[in-house]
Amino acid sequence: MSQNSHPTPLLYFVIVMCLFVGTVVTYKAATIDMGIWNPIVALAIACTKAVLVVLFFMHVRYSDKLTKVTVVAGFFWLMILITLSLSDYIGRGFQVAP
Amino acid sequence: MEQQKGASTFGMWVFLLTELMMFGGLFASYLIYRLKFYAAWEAGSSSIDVHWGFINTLVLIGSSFTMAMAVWAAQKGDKNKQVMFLIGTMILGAAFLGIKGIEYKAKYDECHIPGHIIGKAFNASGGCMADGKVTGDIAKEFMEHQAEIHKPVPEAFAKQTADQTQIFFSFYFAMTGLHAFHMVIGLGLLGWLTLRASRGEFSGQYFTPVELGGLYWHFVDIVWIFLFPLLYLINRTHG
Amino acid sequence: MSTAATTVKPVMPAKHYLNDNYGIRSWLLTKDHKRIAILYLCTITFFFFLGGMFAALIRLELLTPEGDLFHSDTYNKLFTMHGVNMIFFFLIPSVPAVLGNFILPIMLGAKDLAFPKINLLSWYIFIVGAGFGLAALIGGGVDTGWTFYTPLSTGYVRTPVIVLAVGILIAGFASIFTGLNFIVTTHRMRAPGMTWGRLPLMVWANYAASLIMILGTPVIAITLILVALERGFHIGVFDPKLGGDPVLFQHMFWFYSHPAVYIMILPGMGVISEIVTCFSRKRVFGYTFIAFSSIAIAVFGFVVWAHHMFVAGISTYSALVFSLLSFAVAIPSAVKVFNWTATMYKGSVSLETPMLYALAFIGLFTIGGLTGLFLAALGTDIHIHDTYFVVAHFHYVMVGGMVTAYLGGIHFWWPKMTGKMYPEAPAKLAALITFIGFNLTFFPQFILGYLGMPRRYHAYPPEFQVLNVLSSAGASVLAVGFIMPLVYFLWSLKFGEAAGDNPWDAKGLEWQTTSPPPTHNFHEVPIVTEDPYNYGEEANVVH
Amino acid sequence: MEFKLPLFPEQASSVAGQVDAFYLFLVLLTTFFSLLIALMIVFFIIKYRKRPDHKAEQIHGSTLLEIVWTAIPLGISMIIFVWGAVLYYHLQNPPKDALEIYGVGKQWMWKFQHPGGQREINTLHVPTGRPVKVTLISQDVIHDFFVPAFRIKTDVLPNRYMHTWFTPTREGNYHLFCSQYCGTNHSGMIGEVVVMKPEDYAEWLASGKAEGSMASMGEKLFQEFGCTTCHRPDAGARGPSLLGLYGRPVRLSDNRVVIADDNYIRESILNPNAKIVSGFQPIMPTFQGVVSEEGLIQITEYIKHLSQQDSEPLSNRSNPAVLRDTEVPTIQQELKGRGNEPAAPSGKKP
Repeated sequence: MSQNSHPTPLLYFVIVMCLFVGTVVTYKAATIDMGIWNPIVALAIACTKAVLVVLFFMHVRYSDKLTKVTVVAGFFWLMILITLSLSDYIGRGFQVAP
Repeated sequence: MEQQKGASTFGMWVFLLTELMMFGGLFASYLIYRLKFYAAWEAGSSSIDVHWGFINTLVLIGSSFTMAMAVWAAQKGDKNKQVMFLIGTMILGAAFLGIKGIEYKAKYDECHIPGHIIGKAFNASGGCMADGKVTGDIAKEFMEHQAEIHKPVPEAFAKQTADQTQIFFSFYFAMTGLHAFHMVIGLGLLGWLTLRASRGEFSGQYFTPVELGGLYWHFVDIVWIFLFPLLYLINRTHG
Repeated sequence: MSTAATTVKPVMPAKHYLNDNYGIRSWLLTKDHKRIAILYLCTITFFFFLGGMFAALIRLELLTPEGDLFHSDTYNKLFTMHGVNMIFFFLIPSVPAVLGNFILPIMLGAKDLAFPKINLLSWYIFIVGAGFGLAALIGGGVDTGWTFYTPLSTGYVRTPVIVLAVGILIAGFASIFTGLNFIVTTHRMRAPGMTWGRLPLMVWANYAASLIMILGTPVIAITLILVALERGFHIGVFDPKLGGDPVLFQHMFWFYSHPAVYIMILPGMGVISEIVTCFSRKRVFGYTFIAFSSIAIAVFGFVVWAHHMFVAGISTYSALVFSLLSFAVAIPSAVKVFNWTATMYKGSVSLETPMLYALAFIGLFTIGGLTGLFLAALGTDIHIHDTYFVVAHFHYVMVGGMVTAYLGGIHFWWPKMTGKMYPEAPAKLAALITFIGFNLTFFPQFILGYLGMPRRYHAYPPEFQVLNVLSSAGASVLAVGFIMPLVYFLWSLKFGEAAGDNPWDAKGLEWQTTSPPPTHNFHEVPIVTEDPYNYGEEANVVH
Repeated sequence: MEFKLPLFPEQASSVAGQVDAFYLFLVLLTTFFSLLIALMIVFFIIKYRKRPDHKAEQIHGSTLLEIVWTAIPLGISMIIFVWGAVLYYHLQNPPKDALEIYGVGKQWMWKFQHPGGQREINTLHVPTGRPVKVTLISQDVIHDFFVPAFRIKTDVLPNRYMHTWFTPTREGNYHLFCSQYCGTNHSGMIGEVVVMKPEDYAEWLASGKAEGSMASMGEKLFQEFGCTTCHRPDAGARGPSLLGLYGRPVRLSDNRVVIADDNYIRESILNPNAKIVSGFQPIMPTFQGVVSEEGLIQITEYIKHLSQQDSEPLSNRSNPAVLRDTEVPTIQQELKGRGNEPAAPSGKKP
């Protein structure tokens, strides 16, 4: 990563403001009854915030391909763990009684 | 030197992958149980003070900002700003842990610590005595809450749900505890970085340790960004 | 270069990593990956023989059906401590932390691993973890089985489970740091000209295993923390009485512990690729396919864990998915076996000791791998799950595969590590004894398993006795085969002949430096200009 | 020491032959490939042994060969997968007319109870020629019910019913093993399955001292715990009627549909409000710690009995919760339905 491509304090400030707004929005969204959508909205906002942190605060946007692949690999493996173990529990609900 | 720096940064990323999977094990178990014991999750989550969690989220995001600025200052070779931002990050980090402590203390007073840790047994239905008054009766709160929003539930159901919040609290403490443990380590790292920075060890050419500390700190921040909605905001629609 | 080495009697180099400096401090504070490898070698050799001793006692008990030698509690502790010692304190660090640590940086043309201090730290962490393991042993031993299934481990047994769990947790971090070091080193520390397509297959295999170490180990770490908390403080996580689900523990446990068998076997496969090419004097057959099959095994290895749980109460749907995926992981293993065999085709094969071990590996791993199909297939798994069939399959892969590869690797690189040659005749004999003893020990267990003898049985119905006696007899032969190398390796340190830089006339950067190598591995940074396994460059190359 | 060297366990159930056939197929496959590799290795060692006049011929590889030896194992393993999956599916789904026996595992013994109420410990009597479904639960740790002669096995979990089934075909006494490690006396947790002619079995049942059938014991408990006060088959009942409930789909208050099987009934007794039947209030108290595992089994058996007695359960209008088979939504419909309406009490999603 070369120096000139690093983000500026202004950009950091914009990001942190986005994160603050995101936090407030999550908090407010949780008080509105959206049924099944509540956790989805909450997680979607959390993911967006996390992506902002990863891309800018952690400089992944300005990093080489290897770092990007590493980050993606991490989330890929996390998803393997979560989806495959969760699928067993959800799958038990699909079982047809004899 | 360039190769070594690249190696360190990449090494940190690989380490963060490990950390991610460590939290991942907890997240996966958390999600499975959340499906299974939704009512208990709701009741347990509602008994935590969401305001502290909200403030803590802002505090930690703020600390991530100061950390990013510290890396920026290090890169610029500005020693004073760098030390200032590092200290700012430490103060915010310490504030986070302090607030976490207040929350833990409240849970301790309410007998919401699962199992038999530190002398008090878990008790979520019927409440427990603290300072001469009964607190932490999740069963009662749950009944009132349900009566308000859906339909009344019988005491037996509320009691059972309250008992099941023990699993929720196991995860609450395991997840926030592991996170807080990372924060403590992070604070130690920051202290060390501040010391080195004040000695003027970092420059625009060499600031890898600050950068690595930053990566670690941001990762801890990301974990909290997920913990906040998952633990505090399960059902706040009528709180 | 090789002609000179064979005609002139080789001598030890004047200065190398072993005589660079002396004293206990120079070893305990070393940052030299080669010395750390030697430290690991000593440590895990201790645990290998400790675990082997437990195995011997187990086989002794099973000579008679009545279970009259030990109390059942003692027997349960024996197989638990055998499993824990062998898996966490021997197999997982064996090839990566010993052979990989020693050879990987040299193969890459680097002067050390990327983070030498972390490498040393990893050994110390391992020692602390192993210390906890020994403490649990001295504190009476643990009787949960190495799988720590809840709620037995959290609420029922009265042995120091927490101490052992903490030991494994700590040792896990040692393996994480080794993996981290390997990955970064492979990416960042390659010598000029060492492209990915020129990496020795040993590096590919260790790289793949490292992926599993860093991605899988943390999950078992957190799972063991939860088990320890649940046991220590009665918090509800897996305990059915508190609403928890013991099957969830199994998911989290096997998420690591299944890929963990690939941590154990993959580096072994790397060793075999090196040995087979060297003693066939030939390029490896299908380099790309062997390299990528390692990565494929590492990735697929993560999505098959629930095949340990087909009868444990997972949904039918999950069972089908995991069975299908389990077959997927069999394919890259098969590809490797075919490629190794094809490598010998039209080669110039000689049977030095490392090659004997490598050939034994291919044969035994084939049997071990194919019997894995019985367990991945749902219909047969129901019958043979948790029987001696599983025990036999596992040992065919882990002992017949991994330990054999490890021994082969040690023989292969012993001249490089010590500068001394081991005596060839007793080594060949030991390889033969190991092969015979191994098959005698574990083949009867396949039959026992299909007959229905459950694993972890202290006493058994008398009709199983004949096969058990055969197995115990084999174990005593196997023990001889394992003790012999210990003796002649120690002997060779003092009396062995100087090996010379390249006693096998092998390719690869590690053979271009002296034996033993200097502290910084190379006197000057090597520049790589040719493919790996460029044997017989003078011969006509068929594409 | 008796010198016997059997290679196969006895075949005493209808599936034993099928499993053995599959096993033999795998054995032949394994033998073939192991020998193939071994012979190739031996052949290469001899043919291409190192000799002064012989030089290795350098070959890089062959993509065609790689494809061949990727595709062939892949094809073979898919055959194995399908064969194994079909067998598994068969073993997972007991026939409806099976004789139902309940078992409880505890450290370190097996307790069984027959529908007629006869109990036995570490021995299980079953008749030939009839499918037998064994429903199992553990009182403490995980056990495993394993009868090698029947080629069946299932883990026995502490928190939910597991079942397995078999059709015994040959009389005799067979081993019953616990094959999931369960503590100190794991290897002592063994028993015997006695397979008898149906008439002998009937005689054995008759000779057994039972205080009453399981269902009648369950009925007694049902009265004792006052379940009948709410679970009545009339319109004003506070609890859903249990007539004709067993094995049928039930619509819950959050619009999910579940099958009223053993685990559902068990959960509804111990954790009554986990699944509230549509149209009813969550008012039932828990019976956690009040009813023993055996008691739960007996009550379940009684509820099952209720469905068998009532020939036309679905015409019972006071029982709106039980759906007809045609009313059961498919998974797709269900998922669609869940997305459209806000599920009560709130989105049950992670």
